[in-house]
Order: sequence, then structure tokens, then C-alpha cells
Amino acid sequence: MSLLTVDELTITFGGRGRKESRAVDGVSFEVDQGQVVGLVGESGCGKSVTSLALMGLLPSKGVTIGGRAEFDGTDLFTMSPSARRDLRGSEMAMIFQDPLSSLNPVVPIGVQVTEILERHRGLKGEAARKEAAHLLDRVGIPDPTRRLKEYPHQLSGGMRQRALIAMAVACAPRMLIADEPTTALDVTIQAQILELLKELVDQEGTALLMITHDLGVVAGLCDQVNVLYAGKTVESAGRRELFGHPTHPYAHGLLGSIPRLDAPRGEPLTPIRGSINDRIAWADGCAFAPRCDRYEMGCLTGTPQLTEPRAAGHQVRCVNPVLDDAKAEEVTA
Amino acid sequence: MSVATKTDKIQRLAELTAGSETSTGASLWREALGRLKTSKMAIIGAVIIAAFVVVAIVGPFLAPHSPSAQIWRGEVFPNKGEFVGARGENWFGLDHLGRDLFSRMLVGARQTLLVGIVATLIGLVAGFVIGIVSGAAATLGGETGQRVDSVIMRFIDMMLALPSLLLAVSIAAVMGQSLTTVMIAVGVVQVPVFARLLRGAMLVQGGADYVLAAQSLGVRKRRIVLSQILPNSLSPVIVQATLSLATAIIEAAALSYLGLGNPDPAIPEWGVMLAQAQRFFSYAPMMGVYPAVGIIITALGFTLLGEAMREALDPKLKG
Amino acid sequence: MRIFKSRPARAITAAVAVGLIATGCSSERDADNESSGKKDTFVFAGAGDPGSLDPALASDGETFRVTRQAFEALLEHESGGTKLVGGLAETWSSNDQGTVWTFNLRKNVKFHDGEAFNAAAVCANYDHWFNWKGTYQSSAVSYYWQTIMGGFAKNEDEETPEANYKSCTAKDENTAVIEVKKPSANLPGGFSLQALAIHSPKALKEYEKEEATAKGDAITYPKYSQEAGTVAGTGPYKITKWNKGNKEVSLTRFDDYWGEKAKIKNLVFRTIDTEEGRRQALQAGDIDGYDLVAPADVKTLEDQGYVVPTRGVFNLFYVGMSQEANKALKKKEVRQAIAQAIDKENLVKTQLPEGGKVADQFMPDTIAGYSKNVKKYPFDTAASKSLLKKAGEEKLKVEFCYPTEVTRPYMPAPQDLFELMKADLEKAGITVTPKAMKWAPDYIDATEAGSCDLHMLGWTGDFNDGFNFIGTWFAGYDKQWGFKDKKVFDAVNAGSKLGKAEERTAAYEKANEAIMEYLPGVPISSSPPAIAFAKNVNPPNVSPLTQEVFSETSFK
Amino acid sequence: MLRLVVRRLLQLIPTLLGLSVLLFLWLDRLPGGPASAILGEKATDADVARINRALGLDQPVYVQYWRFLKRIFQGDLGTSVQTGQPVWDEFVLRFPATVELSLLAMIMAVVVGIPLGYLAARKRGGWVDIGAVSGSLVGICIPVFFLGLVIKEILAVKLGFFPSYGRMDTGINATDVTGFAVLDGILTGEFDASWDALHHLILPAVTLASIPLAVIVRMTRASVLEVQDEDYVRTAESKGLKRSIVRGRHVLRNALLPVVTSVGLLTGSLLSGAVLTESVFSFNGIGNFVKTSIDGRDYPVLVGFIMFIAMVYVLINLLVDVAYSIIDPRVRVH
Repeated sequence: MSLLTVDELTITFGGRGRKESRAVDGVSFEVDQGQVVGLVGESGCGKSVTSLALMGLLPSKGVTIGGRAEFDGTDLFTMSPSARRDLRGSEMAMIFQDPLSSLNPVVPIGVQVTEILERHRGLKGEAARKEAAHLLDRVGIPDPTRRLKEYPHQLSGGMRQRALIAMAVACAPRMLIADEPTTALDVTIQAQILELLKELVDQEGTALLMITHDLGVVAGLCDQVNVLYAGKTVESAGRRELFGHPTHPYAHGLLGSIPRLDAPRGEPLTPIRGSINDRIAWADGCAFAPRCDRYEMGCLTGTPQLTEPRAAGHQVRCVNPVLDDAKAEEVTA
Repeated sequence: MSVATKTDKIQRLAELTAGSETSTGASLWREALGRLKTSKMAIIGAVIIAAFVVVAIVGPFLAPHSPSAQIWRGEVFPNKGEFVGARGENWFGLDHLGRDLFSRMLVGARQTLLVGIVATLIGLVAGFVIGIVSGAAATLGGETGQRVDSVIMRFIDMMLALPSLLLAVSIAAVMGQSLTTVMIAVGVVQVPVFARLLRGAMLVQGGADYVLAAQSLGVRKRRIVLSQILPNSLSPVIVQATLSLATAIIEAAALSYLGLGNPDPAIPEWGVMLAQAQRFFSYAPMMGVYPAVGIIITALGFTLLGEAMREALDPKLKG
Repeated sequence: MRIFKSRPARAITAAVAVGLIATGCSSERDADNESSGKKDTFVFAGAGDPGSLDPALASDGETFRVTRQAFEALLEHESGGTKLVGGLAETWSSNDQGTVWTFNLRKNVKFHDGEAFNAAAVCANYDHWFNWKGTYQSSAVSYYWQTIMGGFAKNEDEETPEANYKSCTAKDENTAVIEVKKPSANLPGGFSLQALAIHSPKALKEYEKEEATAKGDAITYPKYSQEAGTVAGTGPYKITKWNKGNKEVSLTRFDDYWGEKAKIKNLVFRTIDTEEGRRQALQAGDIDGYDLVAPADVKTLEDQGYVVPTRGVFNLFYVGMSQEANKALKKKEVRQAIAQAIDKENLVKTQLPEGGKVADQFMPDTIAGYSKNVKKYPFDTAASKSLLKKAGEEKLKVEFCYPTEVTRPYMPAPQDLFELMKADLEKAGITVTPKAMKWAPDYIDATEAGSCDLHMLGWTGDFNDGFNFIGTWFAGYDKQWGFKDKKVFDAVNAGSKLGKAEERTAAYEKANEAIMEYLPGVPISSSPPAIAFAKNVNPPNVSPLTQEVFSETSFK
Repeated sequence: MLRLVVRRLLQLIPTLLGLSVLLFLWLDRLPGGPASAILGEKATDADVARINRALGLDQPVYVQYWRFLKRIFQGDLGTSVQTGQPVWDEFVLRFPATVELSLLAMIMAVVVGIPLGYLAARKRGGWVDIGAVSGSLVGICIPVFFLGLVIKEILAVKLGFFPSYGRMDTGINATDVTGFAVLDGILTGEFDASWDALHHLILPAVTLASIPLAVIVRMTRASVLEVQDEDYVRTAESKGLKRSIVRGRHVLRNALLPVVTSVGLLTGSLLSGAVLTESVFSFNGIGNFVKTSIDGRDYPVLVGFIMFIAMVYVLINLLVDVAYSIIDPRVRVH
């Protein structure tokens, strides 16, 4: 029985007068103790919304959440708000994308760290400050006691992200959600931050839900990967399986679009045509069809179902999946 | 696969895609307009203004009586505090000299609107010029430009440092009383506001990439200012202008209260009417309430529209 | 920042609200206590602050209102009337030319500072004024001395009038003799002016040294004139405190007063600059009385049970014509047409307070010299139309100036009066261009310079002498009127040369007839400046010259 | 920080000099002199001429200006023509009154405005919000003097809850220490006096507060709405912090920054409102005095006071900037 079970999660914005838009459309996945699960997809595919829904940070008005999400056996969505508050930051914590805007500009780092310790671990004054310093030290911020007094704008990007992480892990949560934790940082820092995350996860056996569009990150970190497109899981498999045999044309495309050292020189990169905006409603067929080289009439007759065309546990939502890799090469070429 | 299937595949696809087409790259102004249409504030404001303008235009022709003729002078005794309230032939009653209040309100609307518009125009134009100069100087003028700008700004600070009403009163004191005086006095007060606003906006735009680009491409500075920076700096000024119409009308009323209003009492103007009525406030409150309400509602109209525009043009700030 | 949690926020708002109510109620209680408990303080509101506590330096009613309670002149007007009676002098007499004035002074009169009042004291005062130097010679400071007595021992400015004052000698303890060079219409009336009220010689010595300076660019009143306790008169009250911050002058009863002692212990003058402000203060129970009541308020206050005694009229409101500004006005027909176009009756009926009178000459009927048989110009639009035709001025255009931001005793609401007259003139087919100006200085200067075709102005008498009215306008050529007419000028000056009062009166009557025959302008009305008191007040005798003495006041 | 202050104070000098020049040019254009203001209809041409000569008003304006400058540097602001007293004394007499009035008005505006604006934002679209927004809109649009008249007529005259004019009741002889009536009372322990003074302040203050209140409510509301969905607020939420902390430390603290600036600017503009309010309640403050000075062509007073007001205004803004740099660390560094 896994730590977090998300089952048929649907998130719909608007309603009540305004025209509805479905951001997440029946996504299901599981996260076990100490496991790292990736949600991958272009911006707008619903991955961030999913994370916010799980943290309970979506506005109460104008959003309807369907499906179930069980954390440690209790349903998050039926939980009382106050109970949820207690959970947030202590059991489940989150790391956000843009460290600068995610830190309060007018409150010293120290306060922003200690406040969570006070809230969940009842630490006060000196004790809290000590612990805060310890945390900063742990996430690799040099001279933490001085940093505690400083304000976000006085820290470098990497430092800020470390500080955010420090806050997230302050209460040794069992579940950590990281929403594009590295996109705002430059490459060298990215690596360090990822290292740090990995470390923390290994040490504490924390479950990590990694949300990213960067397959590099996924390759480096995740055990299990869910590829999302337009609010639906289009492919879900273990890391090796997925990177070995990308079966959904989208996933296939994504992989095809990153440069590979082992690829013969001169072989062109093959980006995916168009943008997530030119899509069709899942009800009418495969949302990816407009950008897909392999679509046929079949793609346009109703929502394709998740099948396991290649291997057990490797789910794909496609009428015309890429099955033998040779053919795949030919397609991408 | 056959050509036929390929083509109708494409067609099918096309029509499906059409359904979920999302509009992209609508201009700031079109978007703003869209938002305005849906904003209650804007609608109420617009309606009020429309009504006011209509009254201002046709009012004088609809006025049942002459606004200046003291037709019922025998029936009103200001020296005994005896006034005539609303009645059949005079819907709003009579003023302190036996004139028909309703007619005066109708005719007064035009004067009031006139004051508001002209005053705002004066402020707008003057402020605009100053603003452009210092804005341009600051953005593209280089060293000397900076100096020019800072001098102008000192001057603007000076004007801003004077309480607006005192400034207006001072001007009125120099120019002697007349409708024009009121307009100018109220207008001048607005000058620094507009100047500052425009300059500020231009500075922001001046830093924008497209300006740098234009410069690097060697576009002539005047062209950059006129065709690039200015158009993009206008929106706040336009908003301010709308709001100024409201303040202008109120300030004009204040000047009248201080006895600097339109000298010809025969030509009714709401501010003046209000100022005169306050002496009889305890006896004929309505005499003051009508023009007061007129002023308030009108000012409200412009304020609502202005605020709505501001919000529409600046999506970040949701009212 | 915690205070901004929504709950405390509500609390604060509530608190503020409660606070307001609370203060409100409490104040209400205060008010009740005051009105119920027996009062020994009488609060009277004027329209402006006094300029100085030394009446000799002042020329405005607000100052005299205050000083009159503390200072007395040789002569006074009878309480509530315009007749000259003895003040500090019991009786007085003059030689036939009216150049030597002998005063038999009241005995055992004490000054507030304990000094005894006697002939020496009188002369000390007159010589003090006569020997004024420097800024004291500015007519902004010594206006009345200069009007009554001319210039000074040594005039420092060529435009200062030549001195008419000659000497003051103390014949004995209680007889003072004041000599002037030429007879003047301003005597004996002038001896009654507050500006010539008698100070304690000790006090005089005290502040003789102090110089009124013109350093910087304004005349600085000497310090002593700005603080209570320095000046000392003989009046029923003595000035104890001048709280400028609160616009409040306090006086207390002078127990060694020679006459009937003041009925109320404390007297306080406050300033409330607006008419409705004063009325509301009275209605709200903040004050016990106030002057310059807006006509509109008179009847209402009466109906509400307030005491609003009617003063006799002692002023004149007229429409002035500047013949040099508009040549058409040189024609008598035109002037007469304007005179007959204006509906004076209606003005008085609808604009002036109770007791207002239509004027038919440049003098109210309360002045000696008022003539019953002057030429009359009754309201008659048709007549004025035909007059204009006769003069060939059917399309007469006139610029009509009126002042803003002012109410004078003789014109309560200038703008309204103007509008009514404008309407009248237009009925007679005259095109009127209105010109509004601020009272001071724009309007004053404009009228002085005679730059308006028509203007409205008036005069409040200083003392009961006809010349004080007609003399100001028609003693000679004056830009304000812009006409030269020997008949009029001579008639007016005739009176002023005569020493005997009754001869003068006769001369003035002739003068009035001559003036109205020529019709330089249109006398409109005389109106009593209304004064109001709280319900529980027995008011003093109200005076046409607004010279109320508040020692007569008492609470019911 | 210190450099900021110094620089701004130095900037003050050219501003004031320029202003004084403008003022003198203006005064030179003013028709008429003070004589007729003093003597009214009793003034004759001769009088006017003599008085003007006595005051040196017959000399060319630059001479007057030079004299003025010299005096200023001797710390002499000149003498009021109306009252014949040194401008400085007149100022000392009245400025505290206006400060008291403006302060109370500002306090009211802030104490009521910020919470109200905050509530409006939190309960967006609720009746509080609608009430606050429409209320503040009307507040901006209602002519101050009219509001004053109505309040006075009802609360002072009809209901008699408040005194209808002045700074203090008669007969309350408070000892004058600082000139601030309320403060004096507290200092000297004459609490009845300060109570009375406060009591007189309330109606004018409420009137004067109307506009700043309206502005503050709207600013706070807009600002809170904007800050509410900033990322760092979401972060705070994600830490599961207590609501109070999220709202206080993370939302309000940031939302108030722009409000602080506007408070400063408003304080400056209060003086404008004071002219009207003070004359409605015949409250003996600067506003009222300057008005009468304009009527009376009281040049020295006008120059002195207007320059002073300008200075105060600049100083207030300086103060705001300092305050701002204290509450917003980002400003501090550069």
C-alpha cells in the first residue's frame, strides 16, 4: 500500500457562468516511500495544477476537483481545511519553481524558516534559530547564521532555492513535491540542487514527486515516470523502460528532441511540430493528433484508452503506438 | 495510404482543431476594451456620463423657464427664510431670487461640463508637453538631457508642493473672477500631475528592449519618441484625464465656495449654485442638495469610468 | 501587523464608532449643565478678530466692539440712540466758531490700573496722539485721529493732512479745554469715537516708548496693543486675556466703575467668520449672542424664541455712477432712468432684515439733516424706458461691478442685491455686464478709481453728523463719481463751516435737496445690522451705531 | 540612508528659492495693495499710496525680493498686514492647530481605511467590499466643504453632539505649552482641556479625512488583492502556517508598502482640504489664515506660509521615503 495514491484526478477551472476548462483529466499514479516519481510534460499539460491540488493550494472558488487522492490512507480532498494545514509543511512539503518570487521579499530568510519550525515543531526563539541555521547548513548554505538575518534579494538564485528546500524539509516531511525546482537556475546550479534533493530523499526515505518538463532531470532522478499531455497521462513506465522504448509518439518525440551523444554526427534534431495550443478535445480523439506524424482516422474517434502494448506496467494511451524501435527511428527521421 | 483518406483526415482534423482554437496576440487596447465591456463600473460610469452629456447638450432647450428670470421673485423671502419648495410648475422649487431651480439645474449642467472639460484639456495639453520634453530628455537626451529633465522635475515638484487648492486660489486672485479664470486655475493644478505621469510612463518605456533595439538600429530619436515610446506611454495619461474631469468639477465647486466662481450669477453653474445655496442650507436644504448631488453623481461617473479603464489597462490590478 | 487580523480590525472600527458616539453624548450633557446652571460668563461672537486692544490704533468695528467695553471717550451716544450725551465729560460747550471745546469732567472716575481720571489725563492722551511719530502716522494705524484732528505735531509724509489740533489744557482738575485751528463738522461728534477714548496716563507712559515699526514690509502693531493688562481704560469691564489661538478675548467686571456696574461677571468675545457659522453656534448653544446676523436668519431666530432686537438704521446703501467711466451717465435723464428702473421696495422687502428702509437721499432718516422734501424718483420701468428714449440711449450698455466675499451692515448679500437690480435694469432695456471682484482690495480700489460704470457701496456713520455721510462723497470732485457740480459741492460744504449744530442741520437739509436734484447716484436703502441673543438673555440697548455696551446685559 | 536624507534636503533649497521667485512674481501681479484691505470703504487714494510707500510696495519687485531674501537669512519672515504681527508668531499660533487637525484626520483615515480595505479585499464581492468600494468612490466625489456643511448642520446644530466651530470651548483656559491644545492638556494634566480640544477636532477631522480615507481604502484593497496571489503567499500556505501569520506577515506586510507612500502624499494634500474644512468650521488654522491672507493681500504671510507649506510637503515626502526604506529592505541597499 503506497504512500500517495492518486486515482482519476480531474481538475476543472471556471464553471458558474464562465466557460469551463479541464486542466487535469483523469490522471492516476502512485508514489511509494522513498520513491521518486516524475510528472513530465510541456507547460500547460496540467502537471503543476496536479501538484497544487495535492497540496490543497488551489483557490476554493472556481475550481472543481474530482477523483481521489489518498495520502497514507486518508483522502486529501475530503479532509478538513485545518487538518490539511497541519499536514502541509509537516507531512507534505513543496518546492516551487521561481525561488525569488516564492520568497517573501520583506521578511528575513531566518523568519521564513523559523516560522515553519514554530508552527509544526513548536520550536521557539533561540532553539528555532539554531535549528534554522542547522537546516541552512544542511542544504549547503555557507555562513548560515549571517544568512538568517538577510533578505531574499541579498541571496543568489541557488542560495534562494536552497533556502526554499530548507524550509520544505524543515519538518522532515514524508512526501515532497518539487515543481520545476531547477528551471529558474543556471545549469551548474541545477546539478547541485538535484544532487541535494537526491541526497535528502535517500537519507530520509522521503517520497518525491518531481514535476518537470526536463527529461534530463527525469533521467537523473526518477524511478517511475508519467508523461502528461493536455491533462491526461499518455505514457507511464519505469525510467529505463521509458527511455529505452518510448512508445507514445509524444514521448517518443520528446526523447527525439533532445540531443544525444551516442547519435551519429549530423543527424538533425527532430522537434515536435506546433504547440500545445493546437490540440483537439480528448472526447473527439487523441489531443496530440494535430502534432502527430502517425495519426490516422482511428485517432479521431473518441478518447484512446491506456493499454499495455509493449510490456506489463508500461501503459500507453495511443491508437497507433511506436512499437518496434527501428520503425520509430524511421518516423522521427 | 490513399490520397482521399489523407485529405479528409486533414479536413476532419481542421474542423476539430477549430473548436478549441485559443485567441492569441490581441492588442492591449482591444483586450482592455473587452474587459471594459464586462466591467460593471465602466458601464455605470459610461451611462452616467452619457446622461450628463445629453443633459448638458439639450438641457437648455428643455428648460421650462428662463434660468435667470426672477419670475416668482415676489414669492421668495430670503430675508425671512421663506422659500418655495418643489411644486407643480417648478419641479425643484425656486431659488433665493425666485428663479426656477429645475431650469437652472438643466442649464447649469452645460456650464459644469464645460468647466470640467476645458480645465482638464488645459492641464492635459500643458502637462503633456512638459511630460514629453522631460521624458524624452531623460530617456534619450544623454547627459544634458538628464540635466534638463531634472530641472523640469524640480519645477514640477515645486508645483506639486503647493496644495492644489491654494495654487488655484492664487491664480484666481491674480486673474480676477471669470469663468475662464476658474478653468485655468483648475487646469493648471492638473499640469504637474499629467507631466509626471507621462514622464514616468516614458521612462519605463524608454528602458524597454524595443527602444534599445530601435536605437541600435539607428532610428532617429524624434521618431523613437513619437512613434515608439509615446504611443505606449499614453494609457495612464488617458486614464488620468478621465479621473481629472471629476476632480476638475469638484475643484471648480470649491473655488466657487471660496467666492472665486463664475461672476455672472445669471448663468447658472452647479458649483456656484451650491456655494450660494449654503447660506440658506438650514431653510432650503434642497437648494444646495440638487447641485451637490448633481456634482457628486457626475464626478462619480467620470471616476467610475476612469477607475474601470485603469483596471482594464492594467490587468495586474484587479478592482 | 497582527492587529490587521480581520477580527481586531472590526474591533477597531467599532471602537472608533463608539468613541464618536461617546464624545457626542458627553458633550450633549455638558451643554445641558451649562444652560441649567446659573451662568456668570456671557459669550458674544463677532465676525473678525480685533486688530489691537488700543482703540486709538484701530479703525474697524470688531476692535471697537471689544474696546468699547473697557474704554470710554469724553462724549458718548445715548444708550440705544444717536444723540450725543456726556461720557467721561458730564457736560461740554464750545465757542461760536466751534474751535474751543470745554469739557467738565466726571468726578471720582478710576482707571483699571487704579489711576485717577482728570483733566491732565485727558490732555496726556490727546498730546500723546498729536505727537505720534513714524509708523503711527500711517493712516492704517491712526485713521480716526487723522480724520478728526488732521495730522500731527511733525508730519513725516507730505500727503498727511495738516494738523487741525492745536492744544489741550487742563484748566483745573476737572476741566479740560481742547482747541482746534479751524471749525470742523467732525466736532463734537469726533470726541465720542472709541479711537479717541481716554487711557490711563500711567499705561500711556508704559507704552509710549514702544514703537510701532514698519520693519520688514508691514506695519507691526506695538506689543502692548496685543496683550491684555497693558492698556487701561475706565470702562465697566477690564480686558484680562486675549487668547489669539482660540480667537477669544476675555473681560471681567471692573468693580470700581463709576457708573452702574456690569451685571455679568465675565464677558468673552469670540470670532466666527461666517454668518451661518455664528447662527449655528448660537443655535447649538455655544454662544450667547452674535452680531451681523444674516437677514435670512432674523425671522427664523425670532420664531425659535431667540432675542433679536432691531437696531435703528445708521447706514446707507447706494448705487454709485462713475460719469467718467461711461459718458452716457453724464445725462441726467440716464441717471434718472436708472434710478427709476430699480425696484427699491422689493429689495428691502425680500433682502433686508426687519427694520430695513427705502432710502430717498444719501443719508438715513436717523441723522440730523435728513430732508423730508427732496426730489423723489419712484420705481417706474415705463418711465425709465421713455427717459432713455428721450436721452437717445435706448441701447444703453453699462458695466455693473459688485463685490464678493463680503457682507457689510448696509448690504447683507451683495450678489443677491446685484442680481435683483440687474434684472430690474434689464427690464428697462439696459444691457448689464456684471463684474464681480473681491471686496478687498480689487473692488475697493476699482470703485475708488471710478473704473466701473455702476457699482454698489455704502457707508456706516461714525457719529451723528450729516457731513460724516454726504461729506465723504460730495464735498468736492471725487474719482468715484467723476463729476464737478459747484451747486452740489457748495451746498455740502456750507454746513461743515458752521459751529452751531442747528444751523448745520438746516444746511445739510439744503445739501440733500441739492444732491437729489442733481442725482449723482441712487440711494437705495438703509438697513439695521441685525444682532441676536440667546433665549435666556436680557440684551443691552441695541444701538444704531452698533455701539452696544454689554454691561447692560444680563441673564434671565 | 543618511546620504538620501542629505541629498533630499539639499534639493529642498533650489525648490524653495525657485518657489519664492515664483511667489514674488505672482504677488507683483496681484492687483491692489493691503491698504484698502485694512480701511475698507474708508480708504482714500492718498491713504493707499502712503501705506504702500510705508510697506515699500512702491519699489520694483526685485528690490522687494532682495529685501525679502536678506530678511529670510536673518530668520525674519516679515509681518502680517492683517494682524500687524510677525508672520512667525502668526504661524506658531496656527500651525499646531492645523497639524493637530491633519494628524487626527490621517489617523482616522488610516485606522479605519486599512482594515476596511483589507476586509473588502478578503471578502471580495461581499457586502463589505461593495460597501467599501462604493463608499470610497462617493467619498472621493463629494465636495469637502459640502460634506462639512452637512455633517455640521446635522451633528452639531440639529443634534448638538459636537461644538460647531473653533478649537476650544470658552472659559476653558488651558495653559499653552506647545500650542497643540490636546497635547498641552495632557502635559499640564488639564485633561478636560485636551478632551475639549479633541472634541472640537472631531467633526473637522472627519470631514478632512473623507478623501484620504477613500483613497486608502481603495489602495489597500487593490494592493491586498494583488499580493494575495503572489508566489510567496502560496509558499507560506504550503508551509501550513496559521492563517493569521500568512495574512499578517506575508500578505499585509507587503500589501501596505504602496499604501505607506500614498499616506505621505495624502498628508501633503490634506493642507488643501484644510483651507475648506477650516473655513467651514471657522477653525483657527493655517488653511483659514492663508485664505483670509489672500483676500487681504497679506503678502508677507502668503510668501511665508506657502513657502513653509511647500517645505513641510517636501519633508513629509522625505519622511515617507525614509519610512519606506525601513519597511522595504529592497530599497535599503541601493
